[in-house]
Amino acid sequence: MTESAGIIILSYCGAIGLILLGVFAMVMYRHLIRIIFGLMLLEAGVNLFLITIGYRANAVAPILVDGQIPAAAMVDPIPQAMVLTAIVIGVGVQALALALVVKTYQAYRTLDTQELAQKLAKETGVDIIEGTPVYLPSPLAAHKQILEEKST
Amino acid sequence: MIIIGNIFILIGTAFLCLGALGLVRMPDVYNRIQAGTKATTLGALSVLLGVAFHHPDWLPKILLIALFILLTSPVASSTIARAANRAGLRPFTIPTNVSEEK
Amino acid sequence: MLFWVALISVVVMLGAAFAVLFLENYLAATAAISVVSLALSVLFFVLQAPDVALTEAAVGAGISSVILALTLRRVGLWRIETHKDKQ
Amino acid sequence: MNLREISSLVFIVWLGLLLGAVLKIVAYDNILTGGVGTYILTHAAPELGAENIVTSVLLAYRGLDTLGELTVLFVAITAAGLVLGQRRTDAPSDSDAGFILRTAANLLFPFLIILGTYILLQGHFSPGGVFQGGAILAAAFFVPILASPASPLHHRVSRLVEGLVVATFMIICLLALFSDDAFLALLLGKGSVSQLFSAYSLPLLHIVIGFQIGTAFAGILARLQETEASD
Repeated sequence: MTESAGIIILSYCGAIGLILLGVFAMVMYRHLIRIIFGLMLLEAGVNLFLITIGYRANAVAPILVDGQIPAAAMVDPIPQAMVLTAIVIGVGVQALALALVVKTYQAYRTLDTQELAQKLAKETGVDIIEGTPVYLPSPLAAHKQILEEKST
Repeated sequence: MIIIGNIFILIGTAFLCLGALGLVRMPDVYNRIQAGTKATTLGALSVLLGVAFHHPDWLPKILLIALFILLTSPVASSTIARAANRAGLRPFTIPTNVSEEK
Repeated sequence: MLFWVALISVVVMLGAAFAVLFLENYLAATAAISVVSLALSVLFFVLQAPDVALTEAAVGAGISSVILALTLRRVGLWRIETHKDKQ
Repeated sequence: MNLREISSLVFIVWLGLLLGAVLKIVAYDNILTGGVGTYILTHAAPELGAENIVTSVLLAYRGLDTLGELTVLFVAITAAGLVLGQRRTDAPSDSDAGFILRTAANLLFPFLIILGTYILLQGHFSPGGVFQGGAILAAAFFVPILASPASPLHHRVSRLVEGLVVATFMIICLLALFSDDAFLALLLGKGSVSQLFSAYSLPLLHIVIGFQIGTAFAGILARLQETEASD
């Protein structure tokens, strides 16, 4: 087995590990910040996966030296360009998610999803029980309900 | 030239390893700053010197990087120490009964 | 040679990712996610993608961690563990 | 251990098996022989005069994608700023960060600006480019805020810079539309390879997009820092 094949296997294993850890954090934890940690890990794993797909054995980086195309093969530049944009987009999405987390904390004083569900159930009168399909109230009905509660 | 550069890089990595070890082994924040900043600064500068022996034409860039490290590293350590002090962390002291036994 | 660099960075990356999930302190988890980004940028360099490595080190390890840390301060999870003297 | 957690674990195991199957079908010693990647690798340098092929894919071949990406980033950051709200004037700001950090921040600021602009400008012939340089510019504008929280980032100025920069970008694209016959086509000459003024208008686009990303990130960092004590 050559060195390049070892590098490819290692980075695929790293990418798969990061993706699985991210999915694990996103589905098993109840704290919103932990879920965002999982999102970041998942995103890093997917980026590594894409870069590894573009990697070729014994190739060099897609940058010319002194204007000459090097003798060795070069790696695929298109996944690299896509990942470059994906990293920056990921930070933008993360900033938006964290801003929503801050607003949630200001409104409900908690970040635990179960406590949030209880508080929401108390507010809207609709139970959201963990483990069963979630039936969110339609916004119009919930609004009407809140108006009725306020009037009574 | 290459051998001198290799020696400097080896010294630098040894200092970096000692800094990392100190970061794990030291008892409290202030001692860890001591290990993590001084040893790491010296190690990084030594590695840069070794690289300068390897590639003499990179000297201006290496000088700039060394300037950056010399400017930021002490500031970072002093800021961490100030933040730790304001967060109320007391410096590590040997408990009195132990020191009496010695 | 490059294989060993890749091996070390993958091990550091996965170890830090485990630490992100199982550390109690949120500030420590933020530091661990920064370590994940740094190891990932080393791995990108091994995979012949220096542009992506630079971006990951600057954006992923720098700005993203600062955004997370500022948010932790906003939601009241900014806790430094105080050292308790064991008498 | 309820039903949801069990099904989640089963899903994770299934996902791991699915992704692990990639290891069986990957060809370990293949060399790229066809497709878009090979075309770009052989044609980018003669066509564009840019040595860094990733950057030329980013801004020349897939320039429209980058425009859409900038739009997504702009919308995400603007929405985050809207959600976080304005700074309250009665909010108690942080105390001073100390003499050492302030002096160092004043010393560092021009260095960081120069470093960011350098990484922006040399993006078309060596590693570097819009996103790296933009991130460093954002850090450069955030360091003084950390050092002295009492003097905040002027959001009006940053918004002005952002608007000017986006307008310049659109003007470059539209000039291409009127002179050539394609939106986002490249202007100016090809120049000689690995010179600063080469590769058509890539350096110009680098500066423009880099400043846009820098102001966007600096704006969201300052917003998070400023509105801190307002809850």
